[in-house]
Amino acid sequence: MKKLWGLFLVLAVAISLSSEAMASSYILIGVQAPITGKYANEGQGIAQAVKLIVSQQNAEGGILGKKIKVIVCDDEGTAVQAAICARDLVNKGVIAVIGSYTSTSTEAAEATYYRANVLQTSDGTSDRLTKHGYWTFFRNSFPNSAEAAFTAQYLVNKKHYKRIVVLSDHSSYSNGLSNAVAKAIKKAGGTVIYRGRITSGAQNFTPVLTKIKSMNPDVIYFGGYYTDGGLIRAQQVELRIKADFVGGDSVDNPDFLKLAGKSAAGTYLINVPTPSILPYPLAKNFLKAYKARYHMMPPSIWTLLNTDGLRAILFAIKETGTTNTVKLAKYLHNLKDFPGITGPVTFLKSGERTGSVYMTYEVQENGSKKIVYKEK
Amino acid sequence: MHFLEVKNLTMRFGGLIAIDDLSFQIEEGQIFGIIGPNGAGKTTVFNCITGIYTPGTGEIIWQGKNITGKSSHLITKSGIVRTFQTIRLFSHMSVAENIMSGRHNKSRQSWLSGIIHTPFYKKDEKENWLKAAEQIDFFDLTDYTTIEVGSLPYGIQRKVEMARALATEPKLLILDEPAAGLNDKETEELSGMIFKIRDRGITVLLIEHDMDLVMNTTEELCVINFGKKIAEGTPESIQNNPKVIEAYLG
Amino acid sequence: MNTFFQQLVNGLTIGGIYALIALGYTMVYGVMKLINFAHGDLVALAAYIGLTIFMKVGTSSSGLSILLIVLIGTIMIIVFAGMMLELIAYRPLRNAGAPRLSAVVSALGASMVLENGMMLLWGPNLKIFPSNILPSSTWSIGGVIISSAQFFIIVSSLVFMLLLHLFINKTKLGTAIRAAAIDQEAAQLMGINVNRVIVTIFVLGSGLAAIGGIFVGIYYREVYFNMGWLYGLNAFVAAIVGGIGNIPGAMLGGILLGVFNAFISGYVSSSWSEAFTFILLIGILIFRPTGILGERVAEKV
Amino acid sequence: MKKRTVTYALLILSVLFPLFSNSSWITIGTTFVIYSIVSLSQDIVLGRAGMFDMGHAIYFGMGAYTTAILNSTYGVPVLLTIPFAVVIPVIFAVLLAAPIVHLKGDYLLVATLGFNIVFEQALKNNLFGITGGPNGIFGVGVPSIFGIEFSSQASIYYFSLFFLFLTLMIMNNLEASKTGRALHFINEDSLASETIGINTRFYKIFAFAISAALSGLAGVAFAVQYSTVSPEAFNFIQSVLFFTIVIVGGQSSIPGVLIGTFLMFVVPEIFREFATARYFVFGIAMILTMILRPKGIWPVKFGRIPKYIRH
Repeated sequence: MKKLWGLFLVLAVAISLSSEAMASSYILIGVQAPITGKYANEGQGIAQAVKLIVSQQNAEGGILGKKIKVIVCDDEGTAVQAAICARDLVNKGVIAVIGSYTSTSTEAAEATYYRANVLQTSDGTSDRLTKHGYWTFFRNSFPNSAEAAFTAQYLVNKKHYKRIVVLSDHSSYSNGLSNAVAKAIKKAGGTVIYRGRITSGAQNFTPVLTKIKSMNPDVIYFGGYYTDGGLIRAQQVELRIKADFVGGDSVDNPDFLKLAGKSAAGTYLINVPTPSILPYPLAKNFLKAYKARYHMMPPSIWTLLNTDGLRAILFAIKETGTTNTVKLAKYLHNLKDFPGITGPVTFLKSGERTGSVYMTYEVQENGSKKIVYKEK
Repeated sequence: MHFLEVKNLTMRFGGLIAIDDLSFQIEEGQIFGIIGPNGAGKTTVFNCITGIYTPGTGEIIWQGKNITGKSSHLITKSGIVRTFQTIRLFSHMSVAENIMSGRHNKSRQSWLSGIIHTPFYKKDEKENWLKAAEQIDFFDLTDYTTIEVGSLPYGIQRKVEMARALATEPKLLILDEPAAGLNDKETEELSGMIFKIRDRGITVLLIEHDMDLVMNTTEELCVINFGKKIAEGTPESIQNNPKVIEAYLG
Repeated sequence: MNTFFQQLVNGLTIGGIYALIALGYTMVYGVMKLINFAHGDLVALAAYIGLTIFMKVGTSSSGLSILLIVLIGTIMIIVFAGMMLELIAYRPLRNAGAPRLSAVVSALGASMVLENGMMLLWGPNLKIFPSNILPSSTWSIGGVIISSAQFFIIVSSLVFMLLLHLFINKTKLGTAIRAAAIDQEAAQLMGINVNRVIVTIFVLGSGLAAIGGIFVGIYYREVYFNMGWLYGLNAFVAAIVGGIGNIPGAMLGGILLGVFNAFISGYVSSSWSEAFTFILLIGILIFRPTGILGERVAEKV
Repeated sequence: MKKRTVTYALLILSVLFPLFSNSSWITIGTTFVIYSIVSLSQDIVLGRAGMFDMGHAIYFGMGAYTTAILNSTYGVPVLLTIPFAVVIPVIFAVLLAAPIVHLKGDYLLVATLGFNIVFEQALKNNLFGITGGPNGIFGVGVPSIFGIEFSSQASIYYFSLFFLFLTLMIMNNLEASKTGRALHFINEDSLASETIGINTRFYKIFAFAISAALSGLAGVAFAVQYSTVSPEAFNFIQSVLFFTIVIVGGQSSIPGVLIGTFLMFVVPEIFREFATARYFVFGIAMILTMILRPKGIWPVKFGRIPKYIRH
């Protein structure tokens, strides 16, 4: 028995040390995105956009004399699957990864890419993403703290709400955003009278709303998803809670209007601009090409933000003439005002992108949205 | 001091009194019988002695120690073991494994042997399997050693259950209607077996319906009806007791 | 005090729905000693079917008559689905005398099939019920708000429960169900066709699940493929709290659980409300495994 | 003899597997190995002792979280977290099982399922501020000895395989011991076991404890393999899967449980294109298996009796 264990150990160590080496005639770019599951349309949008940009680049003869190849891995929007994807993409030899869509899956994969010297760019908004000190990570969107600061500014200084309720679900995005909002409100001198959490998908929110009613709030801020936001708004009106309703970026979805029905009118939604109102010519061209190839519009602004992440990386490869990720990261950390689809791209040392553009919409009686407040 | 003493035992289920102030004593080496019409509370007495039920009032004194309300497995460990009226074997397992189950308390390997096998484990394991094999021989079950018990005829299953009980090396063996479901030949074999068991120094307590078996094997009899003792004595004296005749006929 | 009564109304609404669903669990468990894990998925299926029917007929006629058409159509389809479930996933096992565990796994398999079948059929994204099935009026009674949908759900849950109660206690088939629940074999010996009893309880249970599903649809308005577990688990807990196998117990359990949930979320913590539900469940299992209305049955040795 | 040859061949194959597989396949192999350990440990409680435990993901999760918290938050080397990742699930198994092991069948199932839901909610609510809330914990390291980091997929495969071999050895030892037999007896007839002198309560809790220890080991491997732990990886749906694997594969049957794990975790990887339909198909397969083979795909054969008492 002991001999067998010994043999096992010797073999195990020997085989694992004879590690694999791979060489490819392609430059490999990974996409880690939720192709199936709850966020499937967002994930598919990211994969399609990346393939579009890469085929445009390959049509121009590739980059550094090599063609680019895209490898897509479906992380289903879950942390565990994301970690599997990360390992898999690293093993296949990608130099950079676009994704993922959710902060959770992005963060779950970050350490693996960092250890393997693989660049990663994601639209995840959780502040923690850039707090690990990984030189491999670049955020192509803006952090929750930016949205939170804007939200607090709007709630406290513009609307002068005195009694603010902040609600979220338990997901890392929602919880993180709402914590940041609550913090920013306090910083701006406002009062959060209640900070509550609901279970996403529970459908019945009347108990917590009844509790909120007894506190007489001026406004209910919900930093979660539209699926719950719509029901919370509908049940709020049904319970005759007179407070205003303000939703975070993930409440801004056509289905929110359907779920809230008539109650949707008069709600405020805070988000970055939708793709169709981006003022840049680059954006118009990209949307045209995307529509021509896939016969649909990108599902959301997040697709375009990720596209900008990819474009910045390709630009860095061209400028530096290398695929050495350490050198590429160094270049990207000093990138300033690179012309992007979603506006100028500038990265800080931490991998953070600067220059956010948030705005507040008000939902009208007819279901349309009107911009009522904009970041200066 | 008596070998086993049941003192003023009372057991109720809701409003129903199953045993009512019952007392009797068993001496070492006896073959003691309890009889009574259906529903007289016989099995309930056994369930109280073996710790399956905790009696309402009364005491059960076993070799001078009060064992009332103790857990079944502790009572078994102290030397009382039983069989069931409706045979309760481990029906998907082989005859040998069933009998081996009786060795549980005598086997001295600890729960750690479930994880690591030590030299002591090996010695202990072998000793106990051989002891189980002795019971297989004693009950003449060698043809069935590896056969799944549930697939065997009723008569054989009865024997396996007794073998399993004896494998625990009890001082007192309690048999709950051991002849139920057996044919005449098997019943005859059974009564021979009961004597053989007694000759090994084991006291036997049995409940039985089969009057022939009871009258032929037991030395002392206790008759109960509606949970009460109505008579006690040698089989001969019981047979002529008018109260008993009334209980059975009326 | 208003808050208290408001929470009571909130709890009664969801509790009524739980009770309707719990009845299906408890009847199946009573007769078959089987946790029908697929029961919750029938609720979700009912919501999808109801929505589909509504979309087909929605524009042609007025409020209440549409609701009636949707309700009857859905009940018929779900009852059929329930009977198929019994016929395909449970009856072959019963006939073969398979161990209890096999039936549990078969039930889990049926749940997976239903859930993922709905996902393949209607897609992974949520579907939304139109908001105008019931008039969206609300009444305020001494400061406690009750909406027409809530009123409708509470009242009709009670009506359907009363109907079931009458059926079980006053009809011959109902008596057969009660007999089979006490002792299936004895019932069989007394000439009761147990298969027929089982089909009947699946018809009744699925019908009530269909009603529950429609209520979820018109009140909460969003439907997604795996919401069956949400309602199924809560209803199942309700059945145990009331005493599994006990029909009045399931009604009481459903309503109590709804109210319990509302008070926990309202007064203690909405983040922990699910945990409280299951701590209650475990407490009941440890200290009174037969539930509030169940009776203790001694094991025969 | 033949059975033994096949067993050794499979063991050798599992050791040499990384030599002829690419890293994606080694990843799948590692997943299989880790989930096999959990399923086998679930089998001790469910298959052997016959207790309907539908909350087994708790112990798996506790092992994984223990390693993740100690390594990622407090910087303890992975190898040193192993004893904690074994002992903590064992302590909880004893505490949670003690009040409920007397419950019968479905009641136990529901109670354990309830525990699992409470466990998941505790993780999500960031209990004691150490579980990382809904995110879970990221950035778990890899095992290292004398400063050498074993970070390749093959070495993590061997790390997990070592635990699997340990599990198989323990299950083998358990089977041929007083303890293991006691579990079978309790499964067959708890009351009869009690009356022949088995302390059923002790052995029921023991079954939970030992299987929690093995699940804890699997949890360590999980944390290392995915470098991440999060609540949804240990929710009750996972427990339902482990439960199903044991029953579909065959209770108390090591090959059966391994086949069940293979069907649930490896086959879907092969048919990734049909990912959306995979649970649909698996559900149908579950019903069919139960109808056609109610005792599972590879049912156990009892009768492990030493040769010296066969005549």
